Amino acid sequence: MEKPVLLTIKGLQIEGRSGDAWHPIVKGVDLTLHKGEVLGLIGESGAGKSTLGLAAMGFARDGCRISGGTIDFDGIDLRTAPEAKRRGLRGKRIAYVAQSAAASFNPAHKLIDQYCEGPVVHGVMSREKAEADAVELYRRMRLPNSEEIGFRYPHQVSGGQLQRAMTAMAMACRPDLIIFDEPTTALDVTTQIEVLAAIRDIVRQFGTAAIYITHDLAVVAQMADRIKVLLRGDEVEEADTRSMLAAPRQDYTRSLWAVRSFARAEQPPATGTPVVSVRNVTAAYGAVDVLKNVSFDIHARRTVAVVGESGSGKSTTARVITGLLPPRKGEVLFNGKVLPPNFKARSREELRQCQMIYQMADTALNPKLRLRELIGRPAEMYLGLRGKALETRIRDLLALIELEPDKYIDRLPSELSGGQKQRIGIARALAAEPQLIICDEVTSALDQIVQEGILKLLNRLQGELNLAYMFITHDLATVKSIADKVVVMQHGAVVERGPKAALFADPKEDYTNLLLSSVPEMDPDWLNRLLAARGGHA
Amino acid sequence: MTILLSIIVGLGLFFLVGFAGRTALQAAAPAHHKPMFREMPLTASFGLAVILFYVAVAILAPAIAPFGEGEVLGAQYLPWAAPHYLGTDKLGRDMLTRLIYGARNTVGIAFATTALAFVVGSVLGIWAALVGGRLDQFLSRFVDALMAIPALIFSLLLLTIFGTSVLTLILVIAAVDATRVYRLARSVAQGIVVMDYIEAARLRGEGIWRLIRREILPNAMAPLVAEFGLRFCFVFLSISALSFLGLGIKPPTADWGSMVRENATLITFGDITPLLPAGAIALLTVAVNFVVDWQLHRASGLKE
Amino acid sequence: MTNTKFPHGMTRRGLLKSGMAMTAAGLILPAGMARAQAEPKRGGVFRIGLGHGSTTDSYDPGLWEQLYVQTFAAARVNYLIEIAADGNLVPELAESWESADGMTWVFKIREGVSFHSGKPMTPDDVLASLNFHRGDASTSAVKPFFDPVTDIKVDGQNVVVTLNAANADFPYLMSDYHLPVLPSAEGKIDPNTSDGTGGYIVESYEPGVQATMNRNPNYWKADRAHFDQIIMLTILDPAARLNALMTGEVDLIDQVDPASIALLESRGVSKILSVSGNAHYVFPMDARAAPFSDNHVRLALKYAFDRQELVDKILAGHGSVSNDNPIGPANRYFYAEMEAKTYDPDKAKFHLKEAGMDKLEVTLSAANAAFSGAVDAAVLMSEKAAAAGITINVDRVPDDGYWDNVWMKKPFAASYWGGRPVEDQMFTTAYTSGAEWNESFWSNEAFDKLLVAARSELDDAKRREMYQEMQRLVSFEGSTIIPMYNNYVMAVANSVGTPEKISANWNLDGFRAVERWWFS
Amino acid sequence: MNEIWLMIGQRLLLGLLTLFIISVVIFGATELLPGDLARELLGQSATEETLAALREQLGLNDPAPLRYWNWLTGVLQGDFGVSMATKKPISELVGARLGNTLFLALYAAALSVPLSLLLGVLAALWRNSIFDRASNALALTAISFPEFFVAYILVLWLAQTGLFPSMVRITSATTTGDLLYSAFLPALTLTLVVTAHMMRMTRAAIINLLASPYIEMARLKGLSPMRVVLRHAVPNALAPIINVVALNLAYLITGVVVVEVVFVYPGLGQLMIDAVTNRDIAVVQAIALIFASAYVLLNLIADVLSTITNPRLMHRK
Repeated sequence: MEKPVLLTIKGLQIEGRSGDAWHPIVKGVDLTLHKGEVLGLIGESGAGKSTLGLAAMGFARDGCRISGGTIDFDGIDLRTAPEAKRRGLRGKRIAYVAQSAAASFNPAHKLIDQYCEGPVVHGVMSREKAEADAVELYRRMRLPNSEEIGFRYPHQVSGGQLQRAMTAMAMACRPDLIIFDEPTTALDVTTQIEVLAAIRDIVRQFGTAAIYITHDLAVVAQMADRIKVLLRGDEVEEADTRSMLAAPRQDYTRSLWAVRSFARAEQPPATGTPVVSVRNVTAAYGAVDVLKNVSFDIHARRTVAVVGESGSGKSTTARVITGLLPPRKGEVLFNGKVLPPNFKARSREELRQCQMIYQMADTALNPKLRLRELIGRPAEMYLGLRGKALETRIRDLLALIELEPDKYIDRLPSELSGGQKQRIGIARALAAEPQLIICDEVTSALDQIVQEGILKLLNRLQGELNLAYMFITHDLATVKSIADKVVVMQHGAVVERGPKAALFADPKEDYTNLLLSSVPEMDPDWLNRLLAARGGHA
Repeated sequence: MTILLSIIVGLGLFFLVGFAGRTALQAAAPAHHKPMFREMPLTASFGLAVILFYVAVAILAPAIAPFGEGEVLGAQYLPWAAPHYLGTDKLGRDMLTRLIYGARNTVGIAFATTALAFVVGSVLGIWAALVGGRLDQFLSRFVDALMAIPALIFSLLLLTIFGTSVLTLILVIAAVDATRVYRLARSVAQGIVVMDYIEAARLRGEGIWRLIRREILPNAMAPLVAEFGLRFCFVFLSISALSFLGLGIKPPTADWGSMVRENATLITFGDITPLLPAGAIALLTVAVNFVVDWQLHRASGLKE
Repeated sequence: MTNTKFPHGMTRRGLLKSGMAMTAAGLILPAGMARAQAEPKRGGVFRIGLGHGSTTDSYDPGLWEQLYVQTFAAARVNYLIEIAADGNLVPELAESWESADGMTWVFKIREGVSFHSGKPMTPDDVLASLNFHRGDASTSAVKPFFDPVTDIKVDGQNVVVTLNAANADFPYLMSDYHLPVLPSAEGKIDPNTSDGTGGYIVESYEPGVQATMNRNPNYWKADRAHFDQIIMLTILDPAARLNALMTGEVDLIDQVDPASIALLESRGVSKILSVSGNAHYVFPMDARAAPFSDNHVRLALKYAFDRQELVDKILAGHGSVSNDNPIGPANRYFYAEMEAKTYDPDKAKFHLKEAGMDKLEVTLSAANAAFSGAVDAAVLMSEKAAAAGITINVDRVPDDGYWDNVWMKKPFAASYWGGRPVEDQMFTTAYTSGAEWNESFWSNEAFDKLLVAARSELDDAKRREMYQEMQRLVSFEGSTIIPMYNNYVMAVANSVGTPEKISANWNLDGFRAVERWWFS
Repeated sequence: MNEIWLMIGQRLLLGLLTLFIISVVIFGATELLPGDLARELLGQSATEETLAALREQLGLNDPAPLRYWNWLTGVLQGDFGVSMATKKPISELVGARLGNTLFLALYAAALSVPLSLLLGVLAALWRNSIFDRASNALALTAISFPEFFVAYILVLWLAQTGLFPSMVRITSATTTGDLLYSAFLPALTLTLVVTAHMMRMTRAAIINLLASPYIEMARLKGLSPMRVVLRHAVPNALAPIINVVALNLAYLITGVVVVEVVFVYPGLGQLMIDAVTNRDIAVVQAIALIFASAYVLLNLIADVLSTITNPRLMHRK
């Protein structure tokens, strides 16, 4: 039985402005959503999914405009309706849950004040009633201390809880439609499960229709009734979830399904002096120990993945190795020699040997420098290259990271895509000709297909240049692809370590097990099974 | 009625100059800059046109001024009539000539002063933010102390001690201004030094000077430029306020700040002569800030 | 802004406050311009806005030095002798004075005069008031006056002053504004008292801001002090003073900016009082060193600028051309017929050639602290001198510290002298060899001899001849450029009445506007 | 809360350090000025003998470090000394003037702060509109005229027409009402001078936040633009706004010499110029310290307010 149609979008076109030119972001997409139905919108960055999601509210971000098509929400044409009318719908009949709850809650107001604002402004209920309602919804969202959590400020609440509070807030006026814009992307895997379960339950309880936007196929598989795949503003295909997963019709969809094909061949155990040896390191920020007795080795031509959730101390370990945070106890050896704990005391040669690639290429590359200088500077500084030799080296490096030198050498970072920026980060590290490269979540900010390319590139370079990698990540798929050895960290300590295959096959520690089992799988029933296995909900 | 009329005329001129400026700039700009000028708002093209006009006047002053800078030509306070199109000042010098030379002297001095204040203030401010610790504490306390002394009184003390040549004037105003720039530069740089690329540069073993010059300064330019626009104009006001206290630029050098002061009493009688140099300052202030606002807008737009 | 050196002495004061005030003396109307006035009328609140006054002003008569405190004093206190509007000495607290030999002076003190406190004024008060300025420990500015005084004593109702040498002009000294009669106790005055025998009693005083005084009901002068109340305000900014007068906040302002005189007059809300005196602006050149040691160089400079232009532009006509003559038209022996110097580049060139040069470059230091418009005057001179092959570089120096750092330190600078009624004083103070304030360091033997001789010459005609010769010497051989005499320019509300003759001795009717003027 | 007290304590100590530096700088600068108090008091008529007597009496013959030390120990015991020129206690000399200065500063602040916040918020709300551009251009024009010139123009328009007095006279009989009337023009002049800066900063601070996700969230909740700006942007823009307001208030206290002169307003600025002129170091020092304290305190208050209005600093996790 077909439920009544709630939202119909036809031939929607949205344009964005760059300078004084308008270029298309969404190029004529159709969409139909029935009451109580959850539609998954999936695609890589730049696919136009968020823009499309906002258009369903009759909203276009600053610098964007809806240039064609119709948006019909329950008989109201959102394109032609006056702004006041659209405003009356937003928050009341159509609500929005943003990607980062931490950024989307106003830091200046308490959660419950922000909760009550919508119902009160829209005249749905009184302030008192809204407060009582908030507590009820918080409880249903399985927020701890649901009675008082609303009286906290956003910064006093953890990310997973905020995301649930935001979903509760979206529910405040019992809308007909909620737009979820990547609601779990910023969360750790173990937290993500709780939030996914809570969202799914409440949407079902109230029979709310939803558009669930994400780039993560495994997640959308758990949430959506139907899936629509977008690519650069165009629809690729749409089908119900199970048939889409079982038999994608388009090549592009299939390529999305197949991203995890790359896996690094098993390597024999490394021997000899490790390139870097972390020995019993304990480090502290102020009086609080954030690393407790951490030890591990990394050999040449080997990749050690350091895995853990946020706050586990993986990045701190990198800071100890680079000398940014001198340890309180313990030491770092490089090729068997003790390194000075503070980088300021290290020689230029010692600095050169250990290079770092950062998670956010946006903040890791000086936005005002051209690639020539970004990549050339380490070569100039460490290797003394000048003039022609330097130019040749920069071009070689660009070629090495598969960017066309003539086209890119004089560009600014802002003129590159995310994946290209990350490649520049790699080239900058390579320019120093180091022995060790620390990769700090280098693929987390990238689309899956781009991730794939980066991982392959890193793998190839390791073989060619005899590099040791320390790979910091929270993404176990990445670990599976590239690691030789895995170090699992929690609360500043090493929980478990071992060769990749052994550790994945037979985790010894509970935490490792929890971590591994929390990674969503491309099976619509995975979440149900997991929750059942864990005994009820998370 | 007069006010209404002058507003209408003013607006008309504004659009005229804006359009003409934009068209001319577009025509003159090198090919890859053309788009920048095409999308330029009217305010910015107006500002740019005015600034270019001032610069042209400043450079060509000896060629276009009808008389010599300090030349005494006749009776004082002659009315607006040929050959003295804007009349004469209290010594019988041609007002138009003084205004034209004033552009050269005032804009030159203001630019030198502001540039100096910015070089010193921003380098020290960024340095303090970068190094932190005791150096930061020391510099910041010292600057705080200097800022707590009223600028006018502080300038007065310094000028009385060191004399009032143009050089000391530039140095003193720059020193006072540099404290303000320092504070801004420091707070902007504090936001930048936590970026990964600064960490990367430090880990690379870059020296302080390179960090300041290549890594931080280019990224701190937007707010600094905005401040530059205002500070640049405040220099005229400082000179004017100092001439109120009997210091300032030495005669017979023409300078708008001092010219406002010299003729200020006349405004009491509704004579608009003092409005000429004051208006010249105001027009430049507005023009500079229009351009600065536009540049800021562009900078923030590109970031998104 | 003024500051005496000697009685009726030069007035000066270096400081930024003069810059703030943008002082401008000037003059439009001839002295004592005839004005049909009704008889003085009693009553009204007379509000005065002056471009002088500082928070450091005090009641201490030894430190009085500018128009505000001088006028404030004239309202509160009396002196032994008053200088009348016509320049003659008239009795005030001294009923009469006499001397047989010019060395012993007997002042008969008026009886029946009381201080504001009710205490009768006695010769002992006079003695203590004079003694305050005598002696090593005295901090009085006029201490040097009393150097020749060997003794002061009370003799009945008389006060007897003994000098170490004859001085026929001694009574002039006793009219000096530093020498009020103040109440004494045990032979000493309290220098910080507001008490006096004058026409007004101080109600409140905030130095540098305002003073309020009410009429002394027991004032001993029946025909003076016509106002019920006087309010004196310090208004340093010239535009603010003008505004205060035009908006009716005050009834009298001093130092009207010459540029505004005509505009102010056209408003018709007030009238300009312009009093010509002997005050003059000067540019002394250091005669000790080259190039000014050569009189031809000095003459070249004297012919190289346009005096009338300075009078027109710096004084807006409120003054008159001076022929490098410190003796003014109000003086008895003024040499009006002296060959006038006009702007004559050729003559200047001729004198340069005589000095063996074909061009000259000098630096003229000026600040408006020297006199209002000094910098502009220097600029005008510089402009005109160019035609004579003379380059005058105008060095505008800070007002603050001008009299300490520039005056008598730089070889060519701006300066100012108040007028004085007695030729001898002018010459003695600033033109005799080695005099402390001989600002040009000029030394001329003939001049020095003449000056001494003239002092004892009794034949008026001969004396006139001698003083005129001295004026010629200063003018044509002296080392001081004196381009103009400046008027005292005041503006008053139309309702203010003044006597027909306004004193040219000092500003504000010899400071006595407060007791001589009235509301008509 | 304890953290705030700790911060206040720390900042007060730093403030004392600042005051100390200032006293040294000012003392040094006044020492370097040509001339001295004795000469200024006596004027040019002074002979060396009289000067010597006066210098001895004033204690000017001691070496400079000793005089500074004497002054400092006096201040540390709460004794700011007497004005060397007038022999009056400095507290008495400065007291009334300080009151006047604070009155004018508060008056101008009461006019300018609400005005500039209002204009700033409206300009941010209607950004790039005619209103925005016009208020921006007007504000820039207002600040590009010298203060005294603004004052003269206001006098021409508002005083010569008889609406307001052209100067301020404060006597013991002056009531607050009188003062509000007679000090209107100086307060208005100052308002014109400081409003532009505060307005521009308010606008910038708000616009800076408008790209934040929580602002988009607020808009997506269906809130009106006014409510979005007032309730969601302004509370988060408070820190920079408070700081710029504090900076301008400090200016209103310390930087108004010119306005004082033009309107004959007996404030501290004029007193300080007089004291500098007369080399009355004790008075210069006292006023410099008052100005500096005002500056330090206002900055401190701004920081405390910024902290209090920022829940992240007020309510720790």
